[in-house]
Order: sequence, then structure tokens, then C-alpha cells
Amino acid sequence: MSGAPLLPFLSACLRRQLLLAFRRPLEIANPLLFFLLVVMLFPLGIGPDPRQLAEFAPGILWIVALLATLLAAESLFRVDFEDGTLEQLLLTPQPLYLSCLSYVLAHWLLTGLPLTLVAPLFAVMLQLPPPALPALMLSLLLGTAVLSLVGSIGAALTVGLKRGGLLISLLIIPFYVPVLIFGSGAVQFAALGNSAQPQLLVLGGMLSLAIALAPFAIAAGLRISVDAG
Amino acid sequence: MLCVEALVLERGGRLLLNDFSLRVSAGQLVLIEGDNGSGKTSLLRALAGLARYDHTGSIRRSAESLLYLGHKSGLKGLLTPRENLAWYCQSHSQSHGRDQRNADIEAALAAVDLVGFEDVLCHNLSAGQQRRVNLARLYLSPAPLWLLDEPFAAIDRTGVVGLVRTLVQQVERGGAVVMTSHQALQTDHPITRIRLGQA
Amino acid sequence: MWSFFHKLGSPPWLYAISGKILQWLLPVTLLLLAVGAVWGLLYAPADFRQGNSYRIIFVHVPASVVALAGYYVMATAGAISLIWKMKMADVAMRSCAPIGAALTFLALLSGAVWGKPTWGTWWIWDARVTSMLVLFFLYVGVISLYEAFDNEVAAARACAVLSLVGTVNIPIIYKSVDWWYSLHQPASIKFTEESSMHSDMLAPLLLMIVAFYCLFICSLLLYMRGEILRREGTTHWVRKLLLDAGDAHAV
Amino acid sequence: MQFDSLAAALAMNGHGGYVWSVYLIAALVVVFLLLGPVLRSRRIMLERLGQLRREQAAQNKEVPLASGS
Repeated sequence: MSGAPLLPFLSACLRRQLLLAFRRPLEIANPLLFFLLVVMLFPLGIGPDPRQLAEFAPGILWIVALLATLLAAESLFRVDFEDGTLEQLLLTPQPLYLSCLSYVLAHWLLTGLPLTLVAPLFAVMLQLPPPALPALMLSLLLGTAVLSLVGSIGAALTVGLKRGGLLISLLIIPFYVPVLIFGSGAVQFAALGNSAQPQLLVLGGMLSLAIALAPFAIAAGLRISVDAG
Repeated sequence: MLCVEALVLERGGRLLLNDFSLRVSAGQLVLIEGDNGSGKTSLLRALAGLARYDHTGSIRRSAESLLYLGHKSGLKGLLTPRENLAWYCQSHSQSHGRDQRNADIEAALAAVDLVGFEDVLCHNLSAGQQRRVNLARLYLSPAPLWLLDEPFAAIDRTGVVGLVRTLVQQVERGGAVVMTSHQALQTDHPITRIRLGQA
Repeated sequence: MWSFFHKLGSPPWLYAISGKILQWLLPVTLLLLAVGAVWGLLYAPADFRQGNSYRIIFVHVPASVVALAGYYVMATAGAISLIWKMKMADVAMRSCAPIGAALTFLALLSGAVWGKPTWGTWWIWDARVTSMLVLFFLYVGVISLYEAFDNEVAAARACAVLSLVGTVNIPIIYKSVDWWYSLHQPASIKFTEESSMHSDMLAPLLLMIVAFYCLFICSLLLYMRGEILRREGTTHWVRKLLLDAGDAHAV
Repeated sequence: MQFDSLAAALAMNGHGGYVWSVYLIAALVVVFLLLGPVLRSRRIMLERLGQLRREQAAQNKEVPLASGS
């Protein structure tokens, strides 16, 4: 018996994930609302002074995007684990690498991409200098994809645990450090009028590495979680 | 088709099976019996390859693909029966065209008496109907080996009769079925019974 | 070679051989630690810029180095456990985590105390200290993940996957933290300037690094022995061992 | 020896408090790393030994009963 051609399987998997997401449209808005809420907290916490906000804006935007992705990743496999579709997925003759990749891709399309698209709005609210906007969007575009891939590893490892909640943050945030450094670094460079190309290239490198390796770790994590559950 | 040797199965520090052996060949209908907690579900999960950590010994399957129905439905509540089954077909490598697939799904849903419910979201269906959507996989699966955990749960008498006929057909065309059930299995086909007791 | 590997997987053999190794490694470790500490504290020359406070280096650097190496030991054990399903590799991995966390903690604390006389503050976001903090969380993550699983085999597998992800990530984390630090704070005084270190300072430092490696091995073996006893508690050889020991104790 | 007296070695030109406290903490960590696992093994051994003793006692009690019946 031969496996189905890989590309149609990937697209079928992706379409299914997106269809499921669009049956609950409000949940798609959750990460964005979270993003907006936390962005609102910063001026309240550190004062409305535009210069100060402008200085902190790259860091704030990146940290909030990071937390929003992490929170969304936490529940990535939860429903599938509970209703048994995950164990059925493990039994299909398809390469698990592709299934995992499609899960992450769907997750990114529903969180990272919208975040990237609305980020300029929040950047203006935080007084980020306009020349930094392209760097902000590009760094988020690349960076949130890495965050989704790495976050999914944590989600896969903790999906079967009853007390998963905070654990995934503990496991995953250390791995987010390089993305945060180069992501916010790119925006800071651009805000000072320099080229952010080196940082974006590094982020691109991280993304390539993550695409190549993370799905294997996710697949291994899912097998372990289904086994223990 | 399935060869188990010297299987030692533990769950939560309790020994369920000790030195268990089983050989299932084509055309065999195997019924695993035992009290609650005797390890039927754990055994089936181990046979399916879903649980690998709580057993030692060898489990070999010659069949590449298998069909496993467990306690969890494996259905997405937010998808319709038709969509759920289409995904099942797509992920299990049927490469014939879309029309053929749709026709197959229609036939499978008709076989489990769900005509008219094809496009209702699964979480709006009753437990018994969801169970039947799940069982519709039996009519779509090309897998030679079926591992069924309590397939008759939440199914009425007439449904059970139809199901048993399907199982016998599967066995007669050269497949094999390993299943657990609390209900008696009424068929003329010879059944291999395996009783799990206290190890 | 293969038979050696096979032996490594056998709990009674490992238990016996680790006992023999510890018999001489433990005194050697303690001696090295004592000599290194006295040398570093009293005999190494004072640094011309930092004065005597630099003597913290003889604790801080060895602890950091071995804590980092410990993570790789843990990940290697994890990889062996994933590939060959060797139970003793699980035991080793499980035992590495608390040791590594303790050493990372020591490195962090000594870094903080060092910061006070050097920069006038208890905490400075120096590249090395920041990386150590991340490493500490990596260890804590492995320990908490292990504790969160009920099934011990699954716990070991999950931790092995996590520590392998960590091994890929650690160099990236270290490099990016270095880059970040050089960007924000052109270092006026670095903790360590290995190239310019006087050999009178380098010798005790190297001695302490060796001592900390020995300490790591000793502690690892001791932890593993306890873990082996716990897991193999019902087997014949442990019964015999315990009853013999118990009888000897009673007499 | 870099220091003239014990007092000078303890003071280390004002840095003594920091240096000695770090070495003290290091000593505590070393003790924790070596004594911790030993105490843990000891506890495990004693628990298991107690269990074994109880099993033996139970067996010894059973034997005369079995022969008497």
C-alpha cells in the first residue's frame, strides 16, 4: 500500500485545521485582543510619555507578541488529544512530520500572521518611529513562525498532562530568548535609522533550522503524550 | 497478521498480563474477554502501537495499516460526519478521486443509518449517532487488521446485528478482527476467545 | 565495545562498578576541591584591577562550565535512552538535572555576589549571568516536566526530547545573549579575560575546573545508585544486597 | 601566601565578606551534592529493608501454620 501523495495530504490537513478554526471565529480574535490589552497595560504601567514609550516600543511589541503566541500554542493539540483525533492521526500511514508541520502552519496563519498585520497599528499607539515599521513587520513575520514551531514542541510534550498550564511557559520561554533578542533588536536598529538586515537574516536562519528540526520534536512529543495519556 | 510474544503489560504499577502470546492470522475473529480493569483496553492500545512504554515483549504486525476504534471518538465535534469521514479517507491514503470518495462516504453513512445527518455538526448529534459516525469507518477502511475496543457500546440491537455482519465480511475477505465486547457476539463464524484474568 | 555498552545497561554491574569508582574518586575530589580552594583563596596573586574580589572566579567559572557541560551529559543520556531504550540512561538523565540545577544556582549566586564589589550592584545583566539564568530555567524545566508525568518511562522520554531540543538551542541562546550584551553594554570590566590571565591565576582555576568535573561525576554516580535501588527494589540482587547489608549492620 | 595574617586573609582589603561567603555557599552546595544523594539512597534502602524484613517475618509465621494443618 502506498501513501497518498504528500502535497495533497499536507493541503488537506491544513484545510481541515483552518476549517475547524473558522467554525469558531471568535477564538481567532483572542490572540489579537490579548495583544491589544497588554499593549494598553504598558502606558498605564510606565506612564504616557511618548519618548519613553517610543524607546520601549520594540521590546514591548515583541514581548507581547511572544506571550500571545505562547498562550495560543498551549491549546494547539489539547482538543485533538481529548477527542481522540490525535491518536487516529498517529495511526495514519502519513509521515507525522508533515502533519505536525501543517498543525503549526495553521497555528501560525491564525496567530502569527494576524499579529504581524495588526502590529503597525499598535506600533503607532506606542509611538514607534514610522521608519521602523517594515522591520517590525518583517521580524514578526519570521519570528512568530519560529515561536509557533518551538511553542508547539512544548504543547506536544504537555498535552496529556492535567497540570500542563504554566509548565509550558517554563519549558518554552527559555527557548524564545534568541528570537526575542534578534526580533526586538531588528526593530531597535531600524528605529535608530540603521539597516535591520543582519538581524532579519539571523531570524531567517533560525526559521530554517526550526522548520527542519522542530516537527520531529513535536512528533516525538505527541507520541509520548498519547502513550502516557 | 499479528504476532505477540512474551508480552508483559503493566499499567500504573499493576501487572496486567504476564508472558502473554497471541497469533492472529487472516480470517480470524478474535474476541478478548475479561472483567473491567483486566487490561483489555491497554492490550488493544499496545497492539495498535499507541502504547509502547508499559509493556515489554514483542508485538509484530505484518499489515502496514490498521483500523483502531478506541474509547475516544476520534471525531471533531466542529465538523460534519461527511467532513470527518473525508478526512479519515484522505489521511488513510485512498488515492481515488473526490467523487468516488463522496460516494463511498454516502454509502458508509447509509450503512450506519445516518442518512439525513451528513451535514449536521457532530457535536449536535446524540452519543449513539456519534458512535455510528465513528463506526462508519469500518465501511471505508482498506486496512486488513481491525482493532475494536467495545464497538457495540451505545448501539441498539438491530445496529449490532448489522455490525456483526460487517465484521464477519471483513474476516471472510481475508482480514482479521481483534475486539473486546461486553455483549455476546452472535454469529455462526468461529470466534477465537481469549480470556484475560488476573495475571 | 558492544559488550561494554551492554554491561552499562545492567543495573547490578553499574551499581557495583560505581561503588568501586567512588571509593577512590570521592577522596580525590575532596582533596582537589580543598587544594583548589586554599590555593585560590590564599596563594593566587590578587588581580591588579579587581583586587581580591576576583577570587570568586575560582568558584564561579568552574560551576558555570560544569553546569553547562552537565546539560550536554544529560542530553547525551537522553539521546541514548531514546535510541537504545536503555533504562540506565534514563537513570543518568534523571540524576543529572538536580546536580546541574544546583551548580547553575551556585554560578548565579556567586556571579551576583561578585557583582556587588565590581559594579556596586547585586545583579547585573551581564552576558554570562544572563545565559546562566536561562540555563537554570532549562534545568528547572526538565525537572518539572519529569515530575509532571505519572508514567516514569514516558517522563524520561519527554525529558529526553526536551533536553535534545535544549542542546540545539543552547549555542544559539549563548551566542544571541553575547550579541545582545555587546550591543547594549560595551563591557568595561569582563568577569574573565582568559587571554590576559596570569598563569598563577590560571593554574588554580584549571585545578578547580577539574575538581568540579570530579564533583559532578561523584554526585552523578551517587544519585544514580539511589535511583537504581529505587527502581530495582523488587529484584533479587537488590534483596540480597539489602539483606546482606542489613545483617552486617545488625552484627 | 598572599596575606600577612589571618585577619588580613579574612578581610581581603574589604572584599573578604563577598569572597568568603561565596566559598561558604560553594561548600554548602558541595555538601548538598554529595550528602543529598547518599541520604536519599539510605532512606530508600531502609524503606526497602523494612519491607523485606516484614515479608520475611510474615513468611516465618506462615510456615509453622502450614505444617501444623
